[in-house]
Amino acid sequence: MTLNRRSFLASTAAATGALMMPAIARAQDAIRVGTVLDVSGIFDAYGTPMDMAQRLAVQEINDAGGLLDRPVELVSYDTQSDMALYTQYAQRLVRQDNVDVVHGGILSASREAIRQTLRRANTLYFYNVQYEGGVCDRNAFFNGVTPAQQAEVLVPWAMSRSGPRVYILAADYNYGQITARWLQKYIADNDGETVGVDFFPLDVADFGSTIARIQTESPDLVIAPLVGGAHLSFFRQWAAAGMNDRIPLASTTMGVGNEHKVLTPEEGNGMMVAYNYSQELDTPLNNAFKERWVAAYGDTDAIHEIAVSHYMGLHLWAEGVRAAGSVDRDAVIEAMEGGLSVEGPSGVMTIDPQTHHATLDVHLMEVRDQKMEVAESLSQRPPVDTQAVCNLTENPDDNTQYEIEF
Amino acid sequence: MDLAVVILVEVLYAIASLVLISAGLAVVFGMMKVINLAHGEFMVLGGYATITAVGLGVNIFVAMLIIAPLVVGLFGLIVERLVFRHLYGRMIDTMLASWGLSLMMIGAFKMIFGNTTTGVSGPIPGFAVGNYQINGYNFFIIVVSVVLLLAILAVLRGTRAGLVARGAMQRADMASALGHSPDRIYMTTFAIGAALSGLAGAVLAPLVGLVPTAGAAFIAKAFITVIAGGPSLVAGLASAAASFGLVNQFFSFLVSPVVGDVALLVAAVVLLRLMPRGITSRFLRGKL
Amino acid sequence: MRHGTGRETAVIVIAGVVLALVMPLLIDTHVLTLIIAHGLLALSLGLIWGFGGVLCFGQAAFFGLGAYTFAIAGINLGESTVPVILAVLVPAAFALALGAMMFYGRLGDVYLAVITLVVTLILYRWINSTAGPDYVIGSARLGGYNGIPGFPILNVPGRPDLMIWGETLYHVAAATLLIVFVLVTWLLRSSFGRIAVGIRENEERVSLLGFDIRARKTILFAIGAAIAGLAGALYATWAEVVTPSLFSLQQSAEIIIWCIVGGLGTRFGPILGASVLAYLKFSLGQQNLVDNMFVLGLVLVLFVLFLPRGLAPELARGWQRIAGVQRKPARRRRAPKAEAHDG
Amino acid sequence: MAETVLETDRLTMRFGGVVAVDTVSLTVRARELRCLIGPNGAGKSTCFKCLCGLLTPTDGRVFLRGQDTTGWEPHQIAALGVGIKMQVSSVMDGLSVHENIWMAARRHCDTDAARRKADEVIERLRLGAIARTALGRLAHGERQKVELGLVMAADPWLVLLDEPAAGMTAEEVERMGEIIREMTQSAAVVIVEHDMQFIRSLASTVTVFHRGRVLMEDHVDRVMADPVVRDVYLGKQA
Repeated sequence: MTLNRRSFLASTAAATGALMMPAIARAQDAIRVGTVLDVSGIFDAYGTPMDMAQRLAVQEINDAGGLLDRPVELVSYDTQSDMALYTQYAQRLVRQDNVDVVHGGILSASREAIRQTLRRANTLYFYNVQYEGGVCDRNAFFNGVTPAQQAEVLVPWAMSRSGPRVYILAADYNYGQITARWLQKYIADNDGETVGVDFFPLDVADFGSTIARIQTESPDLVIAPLVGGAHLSFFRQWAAAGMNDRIPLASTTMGVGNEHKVLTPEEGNGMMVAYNYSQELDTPLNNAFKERWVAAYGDTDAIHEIAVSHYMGLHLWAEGVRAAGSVDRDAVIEAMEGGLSVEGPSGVMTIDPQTHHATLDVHLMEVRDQKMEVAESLSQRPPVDTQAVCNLTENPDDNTQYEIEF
Repeated sequence: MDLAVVILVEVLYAIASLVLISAGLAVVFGMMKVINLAHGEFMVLGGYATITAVGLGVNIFVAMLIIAPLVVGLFGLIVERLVFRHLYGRMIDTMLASWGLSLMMIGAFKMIFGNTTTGVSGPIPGFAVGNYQINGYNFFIIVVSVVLLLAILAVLRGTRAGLVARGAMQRADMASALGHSPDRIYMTTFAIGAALSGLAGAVLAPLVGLVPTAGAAFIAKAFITVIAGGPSLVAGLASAAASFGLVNQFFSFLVSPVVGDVALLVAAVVLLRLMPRGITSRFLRGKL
Repeated sequence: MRHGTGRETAVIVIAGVVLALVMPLLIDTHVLTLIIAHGLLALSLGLIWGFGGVLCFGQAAFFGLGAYTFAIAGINLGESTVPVILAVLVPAAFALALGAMMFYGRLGDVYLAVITLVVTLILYRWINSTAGPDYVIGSARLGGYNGIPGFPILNVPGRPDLMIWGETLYHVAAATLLIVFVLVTWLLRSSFGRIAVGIRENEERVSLLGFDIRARKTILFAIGAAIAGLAGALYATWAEVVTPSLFSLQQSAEIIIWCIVGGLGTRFGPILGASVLAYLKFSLGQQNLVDNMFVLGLVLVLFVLFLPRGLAPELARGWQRIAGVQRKPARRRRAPKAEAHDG
Repeated sequence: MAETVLETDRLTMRFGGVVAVDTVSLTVRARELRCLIGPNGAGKSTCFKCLCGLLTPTDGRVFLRGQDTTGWEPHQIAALGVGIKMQVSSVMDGLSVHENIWMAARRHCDTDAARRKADEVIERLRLGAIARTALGRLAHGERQKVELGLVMAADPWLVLLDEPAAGMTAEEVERMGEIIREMTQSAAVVIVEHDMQFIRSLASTVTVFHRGRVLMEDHVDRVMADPVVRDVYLGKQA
């Protein structure tokens, strides 16, 4: 069979041969971790460091003797920033590669594309990226910050440093849409006023008319959950118009893909963000992590928050397997639901049994000279937004993404 | 009042950027009746040339206005010799080959420059109009595109090369009748078109983040502008850019940039349905 | 002639069934199903471009429309039979309207390309900006950039509980392609098909013979769209998600490349092109050595330069040399005629 | 007198400021053979294009068998039973002779009848040897002949030919004359022509165009003898 396939496409065999080999040909006893990440395409700034992080994590697990005395093997696919490829590769992971768990997905769109496929195939799924919250699915675990952990503290902090009138610019897909609604809620909760909301498809790169429109409303603060490479031009055009000296900016996404290192200090300085991780965190665990990263990749340039949360996600799962003594889906879920917790570069992360989301630290930060300076740290924030709508202990068959309603 | 000025500047900027985006394509299409679908990637190449040059310490204006057009013009010359000269007279094949080239260039950009958004910062500070801040770079783009149009006009009107070019635009055999080999005219035209694309990409680079796939956003707009402009090069370019720029900005301000883009596209369909051979086939006939 | 058609149909059916049974030994059926959906899509453009001379830069629009219709109708109806029919009819109706607008407007080749490209872009832009909660059709959220996941996949007609997927889906897909292929063969053998080829060869002459080329081109365009829509439905049930990228220019470009590589003016060529390139793309997606766009682009340039008639005619010629069969020479792809001078 | 099959009423065609056809009124009767002649730019070809629907006249009307066809599409006019051949040879290059002629016949009869009709036309035009050859491979004269075949296969009652003899050998021209005379057994034939030799051999009624207007209309022999015609047209040729 392998031979046939090779002769069918001899030219690509060298590159793809290994992937075509039937499962039996590989190490019998390896535990197989499947991942789907955008390592190329417009979201590769997010995906490539995540890919580096997962390799580091797997290497660490194997160096420590593997899991249950078995080595861990990574089966990774590059989804090329194409949402259609996610289901394609997810199906391949469960049908052909027979992986024990799937980690991955970056944009919320990609998560929703594969979550159902994995649920149907009874394959455990970890989504390790900050997102808009509200997904209630016993087959899946989430360790990224959600609006109640991030926006709830970012909004009052940013408003206290600017003023009550806020303009929102969001990416036009489920993340941006839902996050914008959360932002509006928190603005209202803090006696502020939302003076405008605009949504931008991910390929919009010309914000000239938008910048003029914002000025007609003269807000005190602009919050911009913009996503991807094209949206980066907003920050650049904003600075080019001289706006960064006039109206402060906050964002729930800026910097996740190391955007603050692409922008010049003049363009980026003063932007307010809130994340679970900053390279500037001076903790022994973070310093050790950065050392291991440097040993593997030379420098720390690529590290960003979702790379770290992806790394943490893998360790969370590994801890779950150790606790369960098995890679069996139900056994691992039960073990994880026992309030499992790990400590890593971004602090302590504990699984909330009710929602399968994580309780974690959040840091309020300001961009300064291409770095994220921590202004204030808030420890162990639970995912209260999802807790309000989702209870997997009572309703284990739930399979919805709840959206905030006004 | 201040807002009116701001909007006027944005509208002029939109028109100017359409002129810039389309000029290279228009020259090649006008002279050779070839649609170069790699035009967008030529622009991106211009952008990368600028960023690389600035990274090497070159003054940004030198990089944008001199280095980028030279690099892309040279590149155009090479691919014309390697690929397109074998395909003249086979219009659809030329289009397809240029499409292939565009895909190759995207792939090459990814392999060379990576897929991360890069860019340079605008060299001109923003300034205030009453209570509003405007991106000062907008004016630079408006100036560049006006100069560009005037330059094309001057070359077509005032030089011997322009005369030959006008002849070739009317009829392909006219140029050879004037004693010029069409082969050389095509080669030169293609290189000049490529250089103009490179210039456009370079000048827009500080405004728009550059990714390998950024060309796709340009080619569609350029394509539409050139076709809707019709047979006259300068008049067509200016009139089509003005119509679309106006429609685009009107809806961008009124609703959102996305609706502005869609309105531009709808306007193109309506316009081509009403004037199937472009604006200058009905108005401004016989102008350059 | 009728007799000949019957024999040809028999040959196609036998060859198709054999191929459908042999291929799973070489390639996984999951991948094969995708290749079939792409093959069907390639056939749709191969029909209107290769035989009708209509170069549509937006065939992906009909593909996407079919896929979205299937998904949206499926969510609203809870089964898949009516959605499949709608996935064929909606793109066809859309093409009928668009085609009538273009062909009755006497638009030339380049202008046709622009309009189809622009319409595709409009659809793409629009569908891409429907992420908000207000964009619903019945009970289906359009979802914007996210697309629509979780719609009912193909089921046995009348039995929404009996899903068709995996191996079975492959067999259904293969049968669909075979049936469409036979129908296309019959269409091309019919007077309508032969006159369509005449229109490709010389539009003005055919119109001077008394045939309404505008109506005929519009109908052919709609038939192509119907096939593309069916391919869209097949793709949707396979991928279990539909996203705006189905409408993208990239997708349209790929369809055109499939036709060029496979060979225009043949029925089998575009399917062959789609199979080879779809498989290549799928394989290239799993390595990081060479960028797959680069490879696709290189393939296109090389084919235009050195093999402009595509693979199928060359393979046929090779076969003839081996078998010593004498057949009509394959035709070269025609460059479009100079546009009629306007007054 | 035979029925009128073609009539124009003050047909006028302007391009910008130029009047290419100026109030031309023509009448052609059934089975008549009529030549339209005149120097270059006299308006005969423009008039021809107005007749077959390729141009819509600015003013005036065209009637075919009493039906007002002004502004009709070419295919609608052809569908009435009008056979048209343009000046530049226009055939379906990629298709064989038989396929070309079959298509012409297919408009008014079913597939099988069209095939028989094509066989018959090929026989009449003595094209049997090349019936399966693609038009793109044929010589100019043969292509012209096939184009006549396209006209014949449609069983027309009116035939419009634009310079049918252009670029043919003397032998071919002679054969062309025979075919045209044969056509007049069942149809009126209107020919736009330059070649005086050919027109003389056809011995028909001639309409002379000059500066968009009809200068004279009479039998070819009398037209040739007319001093005015000689002056504006033949004089320059000689």
